[in-house]
Amino acid sequence: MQSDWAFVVGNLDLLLVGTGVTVALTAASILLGFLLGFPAGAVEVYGRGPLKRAVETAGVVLRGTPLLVIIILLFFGLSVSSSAFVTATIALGLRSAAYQSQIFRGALQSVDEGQLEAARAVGMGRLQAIRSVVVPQALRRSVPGFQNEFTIVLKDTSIAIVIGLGELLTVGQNLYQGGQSTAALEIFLTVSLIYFVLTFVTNRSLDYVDDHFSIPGGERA
Amino acid sequence: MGTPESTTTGRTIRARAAGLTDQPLTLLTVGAFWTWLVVRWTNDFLLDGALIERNTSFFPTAPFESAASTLGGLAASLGPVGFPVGWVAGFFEFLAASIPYLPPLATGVWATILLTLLGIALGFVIAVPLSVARVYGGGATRSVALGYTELFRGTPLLAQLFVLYFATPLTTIIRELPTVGTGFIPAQAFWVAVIAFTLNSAAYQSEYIRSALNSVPEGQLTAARSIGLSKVDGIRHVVLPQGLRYAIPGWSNELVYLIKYSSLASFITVRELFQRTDSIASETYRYTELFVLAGLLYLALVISASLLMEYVEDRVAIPGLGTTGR
Amino acid sequence: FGGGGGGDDGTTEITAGTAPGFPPFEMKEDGELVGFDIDLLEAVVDETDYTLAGWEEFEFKSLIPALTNENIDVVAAGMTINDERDETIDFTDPYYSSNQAIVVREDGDFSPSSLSDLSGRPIGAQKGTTGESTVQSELIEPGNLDESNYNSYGNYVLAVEDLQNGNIDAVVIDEPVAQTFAAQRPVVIAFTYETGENFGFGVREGDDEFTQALNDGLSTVRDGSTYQDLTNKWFGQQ
Amino acid sequence: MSDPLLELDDVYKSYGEEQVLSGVSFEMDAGDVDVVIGPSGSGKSTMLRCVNRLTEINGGAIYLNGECVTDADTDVNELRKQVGMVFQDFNLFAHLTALGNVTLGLRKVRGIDKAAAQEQGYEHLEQVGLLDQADSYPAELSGGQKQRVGIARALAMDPKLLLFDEPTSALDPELVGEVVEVMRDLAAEGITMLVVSHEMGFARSAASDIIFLDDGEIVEHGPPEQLFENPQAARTGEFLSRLETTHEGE
Amino acid sequence: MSDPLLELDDVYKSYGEEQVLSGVSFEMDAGDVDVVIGPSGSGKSTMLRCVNRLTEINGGAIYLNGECVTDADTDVNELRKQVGMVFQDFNLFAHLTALGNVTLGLRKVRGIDKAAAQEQGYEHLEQVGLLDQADSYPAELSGGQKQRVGIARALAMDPKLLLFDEPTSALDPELVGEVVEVMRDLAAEGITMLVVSHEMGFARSAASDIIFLDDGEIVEHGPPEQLFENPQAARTGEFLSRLETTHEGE
Ligand SMILES: Nc1ncnc2c1ncn2[C@@H]1O[C@H](COP(=O)(O)OP(=O)(O)OP(=O)(O)O)[C@@H](O)[C@H]1O
Ligand SMILES: Nc1ncnc2c1ncn2[C@@H]1O[C@H](COP(=O)(O)OP(=O)(O)OP(=O)(O)O)[C@@H](O)[C@H]1O
Ligand SMILES: [Mg+2]
Ligand SMILES: [Mg+2]
Repeated sequence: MQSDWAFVVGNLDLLLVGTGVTVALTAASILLGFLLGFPAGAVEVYGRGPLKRAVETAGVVLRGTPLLVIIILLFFGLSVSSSAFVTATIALGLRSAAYQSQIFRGALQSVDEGQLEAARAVGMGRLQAIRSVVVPQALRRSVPGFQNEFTIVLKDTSIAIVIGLGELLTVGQNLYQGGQSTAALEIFLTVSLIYFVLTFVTNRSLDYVDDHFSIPGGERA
Repeated sequence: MGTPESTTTGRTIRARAAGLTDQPLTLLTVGAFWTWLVVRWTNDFLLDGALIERNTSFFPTAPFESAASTLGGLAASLGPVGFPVGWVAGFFEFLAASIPYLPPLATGVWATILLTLLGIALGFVIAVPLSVARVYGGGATRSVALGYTELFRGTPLLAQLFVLYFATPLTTIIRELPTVGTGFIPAQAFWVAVIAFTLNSAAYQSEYIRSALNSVPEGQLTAARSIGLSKVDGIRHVVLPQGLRYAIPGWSNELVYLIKYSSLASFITVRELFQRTDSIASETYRYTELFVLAGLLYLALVISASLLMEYVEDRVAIPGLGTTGR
Repeated sequence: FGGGGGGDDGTTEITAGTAPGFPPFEMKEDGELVGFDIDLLEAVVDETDYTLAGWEEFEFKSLIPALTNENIDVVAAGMTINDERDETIDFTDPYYSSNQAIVVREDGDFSPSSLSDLSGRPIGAQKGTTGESTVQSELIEPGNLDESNYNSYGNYVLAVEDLQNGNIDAVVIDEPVAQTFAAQRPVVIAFTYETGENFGFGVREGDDEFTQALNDGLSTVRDGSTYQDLTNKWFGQQ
Repeated sequence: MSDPLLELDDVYKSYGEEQVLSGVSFEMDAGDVDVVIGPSGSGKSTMLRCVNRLTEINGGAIYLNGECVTDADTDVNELRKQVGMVFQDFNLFAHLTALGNVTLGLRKVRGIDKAAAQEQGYEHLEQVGLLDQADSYPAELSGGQKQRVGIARALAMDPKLLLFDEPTSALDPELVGEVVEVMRDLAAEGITMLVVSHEMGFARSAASDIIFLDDGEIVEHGPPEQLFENPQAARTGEFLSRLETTHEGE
Repeated sequence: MSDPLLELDDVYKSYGEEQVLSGVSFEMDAGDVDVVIGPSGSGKSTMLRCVNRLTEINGGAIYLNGECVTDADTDVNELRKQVGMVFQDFNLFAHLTALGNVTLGLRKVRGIDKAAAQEQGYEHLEQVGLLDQADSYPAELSGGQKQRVGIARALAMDPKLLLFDEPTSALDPELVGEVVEVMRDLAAEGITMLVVSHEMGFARSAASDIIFLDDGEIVEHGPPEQLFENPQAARTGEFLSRLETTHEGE
């Protein structure tokens, strides 16, 4: 036991490198997911016709397909990029976009219709009304859903090993699979702790941001 | 956090997939899928291979192979304009290649379904008190519930599986229980996975239910108390029946997630759909066909779950309550 | 750029792929990729006109897709030459012969001496390895072992862990790997099963020039002292 | 002389720093209908909520039938069976039909079996003229109908005292009539009611007493004729005249 | 003779099968204050919404200042700058302060720079007596204050015509007075208003004309004295008497 923990501590630098990859991959994927997911959510609420249907269908397919299949198809099938990091970002980002679109769709829909109507009544165009009145309110309401999504993406980054990207969990597994040590349990606990700290710190920070931007006297944030 | 709007946020995959379920073709496909599964399971598990030998597909491959080669020839003879025919030929080729793998995958689907259903159902049993504790509990119960949720959401499911399977005596205990690992009752690894999914899913489900409970107007409990119901009874007879209905959409998402995350159980040797696919693929190297096939089976399960939840939602719908609104 | 190996001019760079976690063939030590395969391939490539640009790590099962997809040009991962794999990719000449070892608990009362003794016992192997194929072809297919008694693991370490926990009674793994474990853990090799299986480097189908170059390099290395040195280094002290 | 049905004795109530009720005392006999009026924030709702202990008081005491209900060891659920409450925004149980709303308390609180509870439920729905809507869900009812279900729900527990908190202010002008009518009928049947309301029509025709609450104190308390025609306190007259300007029908 | 400011000419409107407006025609001159009354569901809100094209009509035409506003090629945003609307349930922008609510239109629609917009914003808040609350968010305002912000928001766009849809029915009785006061002031300033409301006090004292709408048709249309004292149609008298019973102050 003693030496197993010592082994983990001795390899902490490696785990931290893996953590770096995990954090970078999560950040890039969440960002890509936001850049695609937010407009997609808006299209699902306010769009019509073929565009809306296309977005909805893409969403169902992306959400219904296991991430593993998406990532393998993108890397080995379509070969979108020779970089595993880029491919993993695209795969995680696309799938996250599909989920984020639903978070934002829900948030946009939860803004009272009267808000849009009142904005139109002062003479704003539809797009402008959505942008200046509905979106600022919806973004505040999407924080809880966004926290969930962040948690999920963070942990799903470990799937990137199928295309050779060694992030936190893989680095951890490599440690005990190297035959140097039997510290499998200790490694798993340490890796879990790192994930936990990442989740906890991020979600509390988001809570803080949420509080900071909450509307005085408004709904429970 | 967890205001009414996160309930609406929850209306996601299921609601969207419902768009697909309007189409009769989808219903037909799902119907065929389930007929095949049930016949397959009956044959393999109950009739001991009486209809057809285990591991032998119901469908012959020859017709598909010949269709594929005929169409392939046709596509070649059509030259550059033959590509649509070429696609069709490719499709038949895929079918011909997939058919032999269907029987073992059906067995994998059984484990996947069992794992998902047990995980979600048992998780629900824990999630309800957990969410009630979060919303109505005192300081201590609230912190315990919060700690539980953060712990199981903040650490990887893989690590939870690992710890339960390799680092606790669970397997030793479970494998001594009668009937475990005989017939269609899976072995200990499966039950450890059920425990892990239950504990993990309870954390996620409790969040969905919590935000639904929050969206029940406070006046409802006040009114319940004003006719003399105790707090617990008020929650039980007034708040929960409404909150759980609000929770259905978000909760359905969790069901869909669980179907897909059940594949992680392969890590501790559970022979569910993904494990079967993976092990056949590593033997035959037909990765593409097998993963596409598994993807389709997962999609069929997800759509079935959507249909089921849609039905449930309709059955328990009450005018003016919850999701039938905008 | 990792792909497109086997070019015409003599200095083409190639990328090798492996799957660490298979000691002593390939594993990570202090974050470094090390092992018999690693040293050997580097020695072999040194003898050719190619240069090794670097190593990519994959899951074992992703190696063949990565090779055919040109993410890598050669696989050095203790990969057994067999007919199924040969349909998809090509192999160099064998560079190592390994038999399967059947590993059991040191203090257990189960000490099989042949494959038929394994009937009715829960056993394990690593997914996608020769151990698994052996279990499939020698035990399950002839009906000597019920499929539900066979557990497939993502990695040997987990299989051995589960052996120690008592969930399985035996693990079928490559002999050198088994020796590593027997030295470290309370497990012993009950007997070895002669498969006569051979490890080869995997290369893309039709990449004949490159395959030839590797084969030439391999025989040069075997003829010199390098091969023996490496064997001593990685298998010697056990 | 018999005890009053309800007695508030120097009741104090504050929320944190804010003093909401400052020594409120009055009595009601069985069969009385008292109407509470007063500006927004004066503590009317708080006073009602103190009576059935939806909030706890900080000083003084409240007696129902001579028993102190504000003792810490009074069984609040027992108390609430005797004191029915009708809410401004109805608060009907959204997942239950009109009948379900009325019978829930009978079944879960009184433990009456389903059939008997339904029978009683129908009676109370009839009393408020809603037999036809027994199987409708709250969302399918108009505001006036919802409020009448709320009244039936309170009546079903056979309370000694009914509390109404602005039972008509969430209703369209046209629907107010419906509910006022039902309340007049209840008054005529001799049911004891404490009503927060600014429906002057109802107050004039049905109230035994009017209580004018301002800033947590009872400024004036007396029969409607006296209070409306001849208010004693300047503040009362001022408040009444402000109410009139906005509702100045014929 | 000069054109009327607003003219509805035989306007028809249906939702699917349901005919909501069946040939509504009337005119308003600049400076007029017309009050629309009528039972729930009679089409009052729908009529207002047709005027600023929050819904499209199915037949007839609406003219503002002699220009047809119901042509498909009329710029609706242009039209809405000229027609302000005050909503029953306020619909204030929840994420903006009172001042932000008033200035958003000025900045985004009129393109006025921030400082100038704020200056104008303060003026309009002063007009409704809310200068002190300029930095409060909607959730921090009372109902009456919210409604006054709604009015200031509409006024800020300097509209030719103000539409009010039951601007007081979501308010407490006492708060009604505040809002009615503001509307009376606007009427006195000569602002043209079309108001759906059952505030009889306001209708009597400020309306040029009363329009009684029933079942999508104008049953009666005339000055308040005539309509209240001497209604022509039986339906009007009946409706008015029903309104009175529930609001029978002195
Ligand atoms: N739960 C609470 N926490 C803190 N303050 C409260 C609470 N409930 C009421 N108050 C305060 O107590 C005072 C009296 O409130 P109450 O609701 O009793 O007034 P009211 O007379 O019913 O007014 P209205 O006519 O507007 O309903 C108000 O100033 C209010 O802000
Ligand atoms: N968007 C809509 N779709 C379908 N029907 C509608 C819609 N809006 C209103 N209606 C119907 O049109 C009719 C007139 O509604 P409207 O809101 O104009 O009535 P109103 O006179 O304003 O009533 P109230 O006094 O209750 O506000 C009603 O029968 C209503 O159900
Ligand atoms: Mg009140
Ligand atoms: Mg209306």
